[in-house]
Amino acid sequence: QEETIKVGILHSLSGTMAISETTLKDVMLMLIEEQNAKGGLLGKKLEAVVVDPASDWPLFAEKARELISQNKVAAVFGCWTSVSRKSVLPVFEELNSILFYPVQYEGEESQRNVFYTGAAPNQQAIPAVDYLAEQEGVERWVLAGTDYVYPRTTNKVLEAYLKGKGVAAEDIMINYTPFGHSDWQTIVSDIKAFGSAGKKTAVVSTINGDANVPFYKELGNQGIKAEDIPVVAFSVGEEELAGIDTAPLVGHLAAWNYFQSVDTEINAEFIDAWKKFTGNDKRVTNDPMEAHYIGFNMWVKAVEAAGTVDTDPVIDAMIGVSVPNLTGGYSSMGPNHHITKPVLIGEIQDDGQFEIVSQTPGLVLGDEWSDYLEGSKDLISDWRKPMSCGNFNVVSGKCGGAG
Amino acid sequence: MSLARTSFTHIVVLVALVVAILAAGLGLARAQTDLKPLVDALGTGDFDSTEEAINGLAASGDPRVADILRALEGRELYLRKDDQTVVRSDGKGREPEIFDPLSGASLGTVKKPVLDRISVNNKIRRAVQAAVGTLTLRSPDADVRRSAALAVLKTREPATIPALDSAIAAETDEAIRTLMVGARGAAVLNSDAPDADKLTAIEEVQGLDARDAMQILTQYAGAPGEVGPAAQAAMDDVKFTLDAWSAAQNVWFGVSLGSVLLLAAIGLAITFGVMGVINMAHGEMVMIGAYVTFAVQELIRTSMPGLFDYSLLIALPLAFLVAGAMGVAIERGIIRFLYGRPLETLLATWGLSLILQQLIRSIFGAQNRQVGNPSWMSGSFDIGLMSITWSRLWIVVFAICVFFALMAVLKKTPFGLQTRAVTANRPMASAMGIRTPWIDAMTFGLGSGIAGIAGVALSQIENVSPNLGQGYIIDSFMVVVFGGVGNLWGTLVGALTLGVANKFLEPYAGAVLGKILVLVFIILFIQKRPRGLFALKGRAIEA
Amino acid sequence: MKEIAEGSLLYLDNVHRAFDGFKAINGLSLVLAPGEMRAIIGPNGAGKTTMMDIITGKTKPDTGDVIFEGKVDLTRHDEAEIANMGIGRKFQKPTVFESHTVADNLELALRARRGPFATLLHQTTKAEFDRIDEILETIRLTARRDWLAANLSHGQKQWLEIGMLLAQEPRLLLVDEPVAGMTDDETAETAALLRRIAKTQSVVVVEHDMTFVRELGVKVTVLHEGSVLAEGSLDAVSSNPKVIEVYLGR
Amino acid sequence: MITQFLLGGLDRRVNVVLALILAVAVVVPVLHLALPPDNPFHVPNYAMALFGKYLCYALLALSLDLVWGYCGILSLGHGAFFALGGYAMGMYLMRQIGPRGVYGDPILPDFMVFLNYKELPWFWYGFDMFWFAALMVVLVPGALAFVFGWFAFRSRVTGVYLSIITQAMTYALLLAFFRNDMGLGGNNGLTDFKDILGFPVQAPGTRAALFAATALALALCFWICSAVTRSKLGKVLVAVRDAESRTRFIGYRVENYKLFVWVLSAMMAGVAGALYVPQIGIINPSEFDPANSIEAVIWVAVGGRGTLLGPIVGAILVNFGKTWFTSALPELWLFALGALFVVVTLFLPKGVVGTVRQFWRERSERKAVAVAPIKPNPEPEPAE
Amino acid sequence: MLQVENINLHYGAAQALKQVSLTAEVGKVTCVLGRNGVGKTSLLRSIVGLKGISAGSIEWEGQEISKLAPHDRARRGIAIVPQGREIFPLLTVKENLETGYAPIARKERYVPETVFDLFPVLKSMLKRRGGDLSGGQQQQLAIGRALVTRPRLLVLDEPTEGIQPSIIKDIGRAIEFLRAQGTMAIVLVEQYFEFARDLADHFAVMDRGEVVLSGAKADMDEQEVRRWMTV
Ligand SMILES: Nc1ncnc2c1ncn2[C@@H]1O[C@H](COP(=O)(O)OP(=O)(O)OP(=O)(O)O)[C@@H](O)[C@H]1O
Ligand SMILES: Nc1ncnc2c1ncn2[C@@H]1O[C@H](COP(=O)(O)OP(=O)(O)OP(=O)(O)O)[C@@H](O)[C@H]1O
Ligand SMILES: [Mg+2]
Ligand SMILES: [Mg+2]
Repeated sequence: QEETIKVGILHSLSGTMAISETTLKDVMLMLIEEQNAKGGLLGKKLEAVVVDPASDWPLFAEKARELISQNKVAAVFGCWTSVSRKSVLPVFEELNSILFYPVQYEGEESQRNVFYTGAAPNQQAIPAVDYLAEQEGVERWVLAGTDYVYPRTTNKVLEAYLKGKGVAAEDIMINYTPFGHSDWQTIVSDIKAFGSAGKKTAVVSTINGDANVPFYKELGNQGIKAEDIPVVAFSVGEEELAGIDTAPLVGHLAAWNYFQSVDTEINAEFIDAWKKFTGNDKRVTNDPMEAHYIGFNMWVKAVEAAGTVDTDPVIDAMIGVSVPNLTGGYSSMGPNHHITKPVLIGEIQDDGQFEIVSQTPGLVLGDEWSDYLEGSKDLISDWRKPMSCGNFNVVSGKCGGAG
Repeated sequence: MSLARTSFTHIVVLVALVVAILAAGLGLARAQTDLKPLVDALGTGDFDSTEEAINGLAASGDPRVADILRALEGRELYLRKDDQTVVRSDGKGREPEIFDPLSGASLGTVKKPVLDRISVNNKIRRAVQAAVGTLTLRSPDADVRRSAALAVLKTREPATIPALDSAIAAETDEAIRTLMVGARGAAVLNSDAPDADKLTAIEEVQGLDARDAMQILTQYAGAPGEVGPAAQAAMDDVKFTLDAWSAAQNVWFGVSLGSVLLLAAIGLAITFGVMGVINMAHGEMVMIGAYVTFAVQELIRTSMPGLFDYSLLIALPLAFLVAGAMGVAIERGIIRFLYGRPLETLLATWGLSLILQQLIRSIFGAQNRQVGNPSWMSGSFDIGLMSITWSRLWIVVFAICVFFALMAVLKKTPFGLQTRAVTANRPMASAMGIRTPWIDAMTFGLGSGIAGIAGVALSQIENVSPNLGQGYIIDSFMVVVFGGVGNLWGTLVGALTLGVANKFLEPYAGAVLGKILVLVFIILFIQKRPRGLFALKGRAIEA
Repeated sequence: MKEIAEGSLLYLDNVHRAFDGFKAINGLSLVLAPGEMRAIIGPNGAGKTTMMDIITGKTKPDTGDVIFEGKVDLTRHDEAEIANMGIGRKFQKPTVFESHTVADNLELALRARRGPFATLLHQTTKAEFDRIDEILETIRLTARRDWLAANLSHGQKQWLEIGMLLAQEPRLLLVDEPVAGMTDDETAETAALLRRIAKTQSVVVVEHDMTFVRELGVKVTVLHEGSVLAEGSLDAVSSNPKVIEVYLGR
Repeated sequence: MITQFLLGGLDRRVNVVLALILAVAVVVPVLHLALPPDNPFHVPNYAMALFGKYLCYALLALSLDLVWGYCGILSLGHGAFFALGGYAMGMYLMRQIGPRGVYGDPILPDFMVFLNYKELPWFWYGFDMFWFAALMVVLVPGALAFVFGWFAFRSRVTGVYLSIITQAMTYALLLAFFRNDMGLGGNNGLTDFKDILGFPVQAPGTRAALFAATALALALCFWICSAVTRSKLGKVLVAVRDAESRTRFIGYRVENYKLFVWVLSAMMAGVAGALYVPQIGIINPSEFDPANSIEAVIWVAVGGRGTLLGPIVGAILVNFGKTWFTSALPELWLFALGALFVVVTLFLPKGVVGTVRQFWRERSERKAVAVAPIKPNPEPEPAE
Repeated sequence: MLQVENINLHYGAAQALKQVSLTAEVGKVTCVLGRNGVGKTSLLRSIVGLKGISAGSIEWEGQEISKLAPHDRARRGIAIVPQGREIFPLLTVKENLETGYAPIARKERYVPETVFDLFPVLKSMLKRRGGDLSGGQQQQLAIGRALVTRPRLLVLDEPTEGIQPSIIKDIGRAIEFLRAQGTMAIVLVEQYFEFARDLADHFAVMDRGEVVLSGAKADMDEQEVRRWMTV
């Protein structure tokens, strides 16, 4: 039998996260297929090893271990939720392998074995808030999120940021809901009430996953128009919108690093390939898919540069690798294992797509340690030798955090 | 499409007419300014310059402006890159036909890349609506006037006062008139009119609905002179009304949440409450109902779009039949071997629920599916300050209808009697001549079928995904048990109680803590009434 | 009043209990002397079982006194406490522990300390074994010793329940229809057994079988609609026209 | 007295199982540590972690079976005790990180630094000491179980009502632990452990030791359970399961009995959770998820409720199935697992162990009775 | 006519009936006697179908019924008054009676007056739940319920258990009345010997799962029967 290079795919295909993660599994299969069509890697074919961690965090760790030590994969592309990433981290560290993590997250992490291809808060939240303040003249803010770490952190960063810009405490309302919250009547009506204090109000939503559909349905039904109280979301993309009738939601916003509506040649190709691969004309693309696209290409390039799939040389080779992203530029891997991306802000249209209303002029590098948080503002990460440190303290000049 | 088009042009013509009359009536026979540069300015530059151009266009008072602005909002305006002029087009095809936005004359076709759509964001949309609002304040159509007045109210632009004045004078509809007067008041408050005028304005604003009034007044509560205290006093008046309504609103939210819980639980009240099957696949029956709705809508969308408003009515019986048939199959295939071993039904139905979820995932994919609201289920209406969404209202009505229909079946028909007999003592019922297998299958089918129609209703407010059922299974069990197993009234009262309790806790404790408190409440309540709200008492139970 | 209570083993005075307005026990008074055996008869639905429910704490009376040994107010105690005071009961519908063997059913009933830790560390003694054997002999289930109680026939369960009652060695036995479903011979034997027991313990027997009641040869109380209709020897009460009308029939 | 009681739990079958578990406790770690990786008998790192997890689940299932199988209390919230034990251990492990966290704070765990905690919340005190944490591993679940059981059993909440409020309990805890305000790491939970008792958690030696400890704990609990269920108390429990009110009428205070096993079982679940955490490397609120507790119930049902070996077999079997199916049939595994559950209920009504046991019993009975069995009953049995 | 021939019945591995045969004629009362646990109830269960037999045949009105489900047998006019009453506890007395409507034609769906004549107490308790009744009342209800199905074969398992003497007499009269109608075959299991003797046309005495004695009443030696009943 021909020798292959194995690539692990660690995305939930069942359970609550399957809604989001199955697509990522498919896109990985597509990318691998395309790479093989181009002749594989280092003269060998790539082989995808798919497992189902079933939205179950301990199972993620178990499956990661299995992929690395049983299947001997060269790298793993996977995880969505923060906790799933946290649960596999020790495994990747112990067994020294590579994980590509494609989803926007709360930051505050930089690990040698992980490459973060999704957005850090500075690549999504802050530009979005800036846009609303400048373009829409928003003065009053509702920070609504699901009660877990990503929204909590993002809201913390935003709160600090907004207060820094002179927003009064009573003009910020923070609201948390449980996972899978489905009855949004009260909260939407609270938002309505909060928005009727005469100042222009906007909602910054870090509501997660499934809860978005009933939330937007309720918004639509209670007649909250984007012109009155715009909602900007960080977890709502084309895939989520596919489940909603967007006609009443036109004008609500989302901030991402990629939209399907991005008008570039390379994106059009990607979309065509995707539709062909899935055999479904209606399938949409979204930001985490682009993240995998970038991550995978980066890995390919780094492997080619290193001439091997062994972990250590590849990790070293990754830094500085630069590949085209789908928005017409090049994304490159920073020494902190985060990548550079443009930040786009889009408004929902009635066809379920986003119209891009703002784009950062240049690329923004993901900031692993937020500048707006007390404990981390002095930290940086640089995995290049000789520093090789994920939490270097610029004040004390030592690796190993603030203390 | 063509229909919309005619009514659209209809309005536009009328609007133009009205604006002309308005202009004439004011004796401001304005010179026909050249609009072309302003129109072209819509397309050049950033959002700010577009907004400026909109305001310029609105100020011209030209009858054609409303039409052009609507085209802008509808994303039908393009910038022709080669000569930097703005044209109108539907943008369809590779070489769309373009029109002059002012005259409407065709300008032939161009290649798509030459056109650059003028993008619109919320700010632009707002500006357009305000501008169109001012221009359509005297439309003969009352609805148009109402939305125009609302749009103007939002702007609070002093510049709209003259237009409002003349509109108020001509207005015959009392409600719209109050709205316009309020809008005028808001604009006056926002202007640098003398305090005396502003004090009248405060009174005028109070005529608006309390929330709008509050929104406007809060801004002047701190104003210097007499205006501030007057605004403050007015706010205090309004506040009471607001509070009263918000309590009412809360009750409504509670009832509506309760009815969702009721719908989700009611099928379980049969399969679990009456039959004693710990039916973990109940949620999947709900999910199947939702997917039936999806399939029906999909079919309608592709083959007979005209029927879309009837999609739910078509889906209801289908969902009942599909889920019911599924239930019968499950009962015949599995459950019937497990009577007298209730705990094992838990194991088997759990397995089934896994299978059903995966089945749906394999057929329809893991992603959410879009189920639309028919027109009679979308939007909301107001009762006083309470806004009631149609979808919720229909769900409440529907839940209650289902409840009473089921009640009638179980209490008033031989079938109901036999069901209860079979559940109580299967061998004895059989010896009495009751066809137990048939009754079992039908009862389980009925419970499942009802879960299916609950799915139709839930598809209107929830996301239709393979996980839909999982989200409701725990709540459903809580409701049935809280109400008292085997008692349908208990399920009704239990669902409503939990719904209302939840909604009253939520504003104080927040959604998360509120939910925790409701759970703790259930635990404590069961200590007081170990057999649920509507506990059956007496020897009969211990026997 | 109280004086009577003092000398008595069981003392019920003017007890009432209604279920949804239906007066099941309606002014019932009854005094049982220590060491006495009493037969209670009365029509179906007269309240005999309900009376036992009240004595054993299963049902709380609406009003009235229920006093044990002249001092303990039974209405203030729960079933387990009452059982531990020495009141044992056989139910009308036999209830045994179906997944235990016949012997284990008896072992559980044997008089011993009832706390969780006491039972946890309990070691079955020789005396206990013997006692179980003896009871098995009495109830003629020696051959069924290791059968699961679930597999017994109706009548065998009746016997097992009687055996469990014996094992408890209570001071007061409440026996609800012990001979239902027994053959005439067994009935006679049960009567003899109860007479033997009554030498050391007090017994209240509810039964519809007049032959059996006659064999017991004790004072009879007739209950009707929740209160005492007549009291006296069997011959006396069975010639009471009222008793004949409502109970014995012609 | 105690030894006598414990010895009462031993008989041939129990001895065999105990010996087996103890053998696993010794042999597996030895095979892992002593043999070179290319030896066919070498137990790979991956398998060690996996088996360790299975054994923790087995212990959880065993504790659940003690209350459910022997006392008829169907707990749909046992995962809560497991998770609490796990959190207690997790807190110890967090404190052991010391200044090695990403922020390098010597006292505060990372998530606290990051959420701007100024000092350690009071309930974190003491967890830097192993003995304290070890105590808490049993005391916290035990105390919760005691309070919960004290009220519920006294109020005579039984059957599904009890099951559902246990579910409400774990659900409420799930929501509470999700909150970052709880001071226990919110959704991400406790993670990034370094040392346990001074040994690095990821070192093969530690792993082997943890594995052995888990097997030992399982053996010990198995032994205790066996002694409890064979004692007279065990018989009372079964009596309570069959006819609760009848048990009262012969003088047993049912609530005390229930409370006793309930608390005992919660403590065992806590131990399982505590052993689970260092081997998995993370504890987060999803362990409180009602679905997890239901799954534990299912392990017991698959293995055979009311036997002590059953839950162990069931937990290992189902989880092994899960491990295997999720890799072999990642897109279809739910069909396989779901079908497994259905098939077990239909064809092995007493679970795997129960059915095997019944088979043996019937065989010996048949020999004893020596009456040729004739075809099985075509009609359903009357309800018992 | 009911003809039970050589049936065997097992509970698991234990055999409860061995080669049992029994006949019951229309218009006659057949009494089954025997000590505790000899298999009387088991025999009745096998007749109405609550327990399957492992060998032998059961014929009713000329047709083999041993394979039929209980409800199909009920449709052929077989009704049982079970031992232990088996009332539906949560159904009201009225509903308990109405469960008997299932196997009969629509126009017959009413409670025959004889039921209330026999057991007047039921009439006054129609709205009470069956499970709340006293033991004896339940027994009366169980008999009433069986009569609602207008049975042609009535099987009674110790119907006098727990019933007050006057009503036992009434039940005796009722059985006589039913027999006198000549449309019904009656199988009666009794321990109460006098009662059985007064009613029986035929006897069958069982011991350890076997019929040890059977025949018409005239041919029976009371002493012999009693001997089988003693321990
Ligand atoms: N929980 C209850 N709810 C309603 N009625 C009840 C309840 N318990 C008892 N009764 C009624 O109270 C009356 C007395 O019942 P009880 O069981 O004490 O009679 P009994 O004397 O034991 O009769 P039997 O000889 O038939 O056993 C009956 O009419 C019965 O229907
Ligand atoms: N469900 C069962 N499982 C196992 N064995 C049983 C079962 N029911 C009865 N038996 C056994 O079968 C035998 C016959 O029981 P059956 O109930 O027919 O006796 P019976 O003659 O009706 O006795 P009784 O007069 O006590 O009612 C008995 O020995 C009994 O132990
Ligand atoms: Mg009674
Ligand atoms: Mg019998």
